[in-house]
Amino acid sequence: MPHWMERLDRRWIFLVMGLLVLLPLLFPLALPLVVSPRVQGFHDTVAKIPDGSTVLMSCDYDPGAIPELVPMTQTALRQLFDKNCKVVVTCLWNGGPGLVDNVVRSIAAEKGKQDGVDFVDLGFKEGREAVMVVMGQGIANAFPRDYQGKDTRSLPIMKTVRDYSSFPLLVSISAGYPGTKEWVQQVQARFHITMVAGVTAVSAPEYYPYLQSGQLQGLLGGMAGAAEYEKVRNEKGSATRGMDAQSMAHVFVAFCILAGNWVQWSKRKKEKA
Amino acid sequence: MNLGSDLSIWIAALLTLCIFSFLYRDNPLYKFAEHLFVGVSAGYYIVLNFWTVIIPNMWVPLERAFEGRGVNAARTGAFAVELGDYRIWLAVPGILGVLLFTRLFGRIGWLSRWSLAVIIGVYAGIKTTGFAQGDFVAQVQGSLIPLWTGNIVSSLNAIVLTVGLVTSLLFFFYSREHKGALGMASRIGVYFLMVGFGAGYGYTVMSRVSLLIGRLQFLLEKWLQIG
Amino acid sequence: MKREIPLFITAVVGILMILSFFVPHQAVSVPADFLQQCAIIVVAFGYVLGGANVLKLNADAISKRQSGWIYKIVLVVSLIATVVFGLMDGEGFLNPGKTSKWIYDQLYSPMQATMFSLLAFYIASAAFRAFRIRTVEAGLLAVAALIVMLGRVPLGALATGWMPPAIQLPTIQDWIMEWPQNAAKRAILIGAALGVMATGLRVILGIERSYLSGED
Amino acid sequence: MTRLGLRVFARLAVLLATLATLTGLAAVTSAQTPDDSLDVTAPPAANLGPAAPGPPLGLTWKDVPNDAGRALELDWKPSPDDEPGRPVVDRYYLERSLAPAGPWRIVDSTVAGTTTRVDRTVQRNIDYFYRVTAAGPGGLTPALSVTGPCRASSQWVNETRWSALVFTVLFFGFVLYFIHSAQSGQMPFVRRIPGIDAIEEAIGRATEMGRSVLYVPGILDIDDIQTVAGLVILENVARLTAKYQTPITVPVTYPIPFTIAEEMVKSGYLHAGRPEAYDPNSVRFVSPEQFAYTAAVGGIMLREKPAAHIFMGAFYAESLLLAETGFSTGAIQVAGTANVHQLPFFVVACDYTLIGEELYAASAYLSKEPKLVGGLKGADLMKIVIIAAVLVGCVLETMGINGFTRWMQTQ
Repeated sequence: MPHWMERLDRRWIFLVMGLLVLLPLLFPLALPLVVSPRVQGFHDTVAKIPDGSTVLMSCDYDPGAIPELVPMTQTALRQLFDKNCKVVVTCLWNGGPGLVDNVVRSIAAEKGKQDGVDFVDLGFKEGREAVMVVMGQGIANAFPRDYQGKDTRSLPIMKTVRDYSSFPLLVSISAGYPGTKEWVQQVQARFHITMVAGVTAVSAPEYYPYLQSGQLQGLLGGMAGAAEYEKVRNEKGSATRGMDAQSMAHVFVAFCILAGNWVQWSKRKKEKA
Repeated sequence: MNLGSDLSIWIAALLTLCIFSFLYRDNPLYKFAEHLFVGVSAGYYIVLNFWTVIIPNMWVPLERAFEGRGVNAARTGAFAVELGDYRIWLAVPGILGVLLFTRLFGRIGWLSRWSLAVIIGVYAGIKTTGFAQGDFVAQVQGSLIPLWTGNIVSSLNAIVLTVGLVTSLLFFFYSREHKGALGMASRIGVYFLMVGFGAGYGYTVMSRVSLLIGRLQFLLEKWLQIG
Repeated sequence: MKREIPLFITAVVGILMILSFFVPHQAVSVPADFLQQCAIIVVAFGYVLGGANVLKLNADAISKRQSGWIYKIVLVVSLIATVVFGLMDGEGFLNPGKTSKWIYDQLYSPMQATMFSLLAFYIASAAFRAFRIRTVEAGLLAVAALIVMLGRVPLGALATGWMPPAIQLPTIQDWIMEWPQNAAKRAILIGAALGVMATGLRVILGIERSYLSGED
Repeated sequence: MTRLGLRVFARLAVLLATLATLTGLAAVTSAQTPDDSLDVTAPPAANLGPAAPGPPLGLTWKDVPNDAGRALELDWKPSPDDEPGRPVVDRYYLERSLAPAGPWRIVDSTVAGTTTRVDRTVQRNIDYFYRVTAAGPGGLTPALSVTGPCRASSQWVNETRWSALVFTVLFFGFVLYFIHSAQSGQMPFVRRIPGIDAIEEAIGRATEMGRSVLYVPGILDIDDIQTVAGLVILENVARLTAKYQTPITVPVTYPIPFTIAEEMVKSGYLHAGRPEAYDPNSVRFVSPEQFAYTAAVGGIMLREKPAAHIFMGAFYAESLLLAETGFSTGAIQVAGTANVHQLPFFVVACDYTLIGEELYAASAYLSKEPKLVGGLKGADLMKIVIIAAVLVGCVLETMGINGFTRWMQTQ
């Protein structure tokens, strides 16, 4: 039993962890990704809606979730724009509106989409579930002005948008409360709108009950979900690039659990002896 | 190596490094970044709430109400209340909001309890019914599933779910000692809970690592412009 | 009077809110909606008060030259600057080109993400130093954690790719999430809901009044 | 977890912020549009070319139930020319008027093939008239008849929520009954909770080793019920440490819990009959800032080397750091929290962990406070009801009877 392992300075562990994440980012291994059924479900559900329809996308997160949720937001927007779908974007997290706007605008620019016609960012509204309820009475009632302060009702994209019945699909990308759970409870359950979700890994376990009950048609969980989605779409985004590092880090944490227990165990054995 | 010239990215990158320096040990750079973060986030929440709540939800409607109009311009009168259109009454939350500040002045601080009472009452009520519907009735309802589906695998899964739910609930049962059959059941319940916690642990690891990847990607791609 | 009136307000407001969930009639739903609006607005004032409090505490610490006072100056200055720029920027304070947007993008956002990414390191060291498998329970937790961690990344799929699909790591991972994990999650959700409802009832009826504690 | 930045706020802000975060509420202005104006593109003018579609028929209306008279549901039969693949009908326009003869305003439109719409722009107790018009490349054809008067009214009961009402009333009944019976002296039985024994054992060991006990009552303010539970348990822990003459250290985050913690420790020593042994230095106010607090507690663990660490209350990301540092000092650790995300870290690094509700149960068990015991017993009885409902429901579902499940579905 190597003595040094018992009194290992934890900064060595920090260093290994840092290197295991850093090196695969510099020198990618390109480990093959396997697409899970939930991610395939997300993609297929989006693929199934009629081309050219208008979709509601709620991006409820803040900077803490950038690496997990921004890649899936981007890929979902690309898939929708490629189908000529129009996208109405909202945000219910107070740390997020600026971030979400950057993402939406950059993908729109990439796909040559026009603000107010092909997409609109309605920005942030405080009020959580209540905003969802009010949107049921009219999207523009909850968001009289868009992110840039324009009158929502006057935008061309809003001509065909009234309430939830105007959308064949609701995409919820969320990092916690308020988010996917509330969209299911307040909107999906009441208006029976088809819904898919992308969430952070921490919160992903909570949504399995909804997948099982069929309230969600697909789920992207964390960066792994985002990477698999990129794979289905044949994109090489930041999530795909991060997956090698993710693999390494997971293996390292697993190793730490086993090694740590081995150390404890052999220490006890020695004490007994 | 081609260093990015943008000052903004440099600032963000250096702050990121300042925070990472804490891993080595606590130091003035970390302390600086930490206090900066605390100040900025406190300020950000104030500004955000000012511009997205206090102004549009209270100030603007109140202004209109004093002109005798409301959200619904067709109905006149400063007191003409309808759903979502509260006119002069919006002065009430304004007053309650100001009362909160009595806390800063010791002797009349008790006045802030009136505002607190409204908030607590509203949230207690909403939470009670919200959880009753969303987490209690809805989850019980979602657990009412056929135990025999005609397919042995999916039937077994349904039984696992039902047994897991019932035994886990029995673990949180306090009116009897956990002995005999109840002891057995609660033991199985603990096993289910532990598997659940294990899954939670795994996904938490995943999220934290993703965040780290995100920060390193930022440093490499945006700042150092590698890859 | 200092306690009775707040208790009475809480009771009336709380009962009305519960009622409004079951009674859609405007006699109940309109006042309930109004009270919700009130709560939101008062909470927004609370953020301002919180900021004022932070300033007061830190100004005290600075004037008394408490340890680390120099950092507290950083805090106070950054808070005031964020608020001042935010108010000057006006309603569209987060639009591109505004100072507030810059503060958000270059200060708030990277620092928030980095603070939480520190936890990745601590998780690794805690896994090594403080993850004991000495009971059946901890063993189950560890096994589930290992399967989920490895089953969710490409390496896990690669390592077990040669096995029959039913026992590959990603499949087991999915099964754990879908069934046992789901059962446990539900039991906890239901238990928590009962706890919240019981607390809500006690608060509304004035049996639970710890929130009123403190100076009279 | 994203709200962590907020913990730096002083007491009240956190109180409010936490509440807002946990519960969330509305601040949206829901404007009604009574003047019937709605931004729908005007129907295209008829032009020469393809033939106009045949008229839609059979427009019927229904007051949308379970609301405050804000919506009417309208259904119609499609135009005979509305067939998939035939480009005769594009869409339908739903028009509304206050009189059977008009003037008509478009309130909504649907794509071809859709023959139902809910008009959410009505006001209650006003008579409206509706007609539906088919539109296509060949022009517009209004329905041959007008429907009305239609009137939206408000209801007193939301009938889709009976199940929630029944369960809520039942549960509240249980809780109030048990509180009442506990207050009138009939203290119901609560089983012993193993975690409590673990605490006593830990204090015993600290005494043997001549070292102190560290008690952490969570990092939230008093408005969080977990903090209250943690402080209730603290009183009993203090009683034990007084009995064993073992010093206790209690670092606290917020001012109010700090004063309460002082009271609790004092009263613990008083109850143990050793008020003179109370050390005013044992309860320490540290900082409401999450990581500053964590660093301070870690410092206590490493410098003062308490032999027992007890964590009872609300914990967030710091659970990992506290449990790890504590573990490395070799102390006995007992934890309890209802924050589910943090439980795995406590379970693996502590000798005993109170899971979720057990924290509240422990405080009820120790305090014998009627309001806490009553709530606990009410929840217990409710769990029996739930288990029965789940089992009965599963059997019914297996037999193909879905009535119960449907009744449980709320909107």
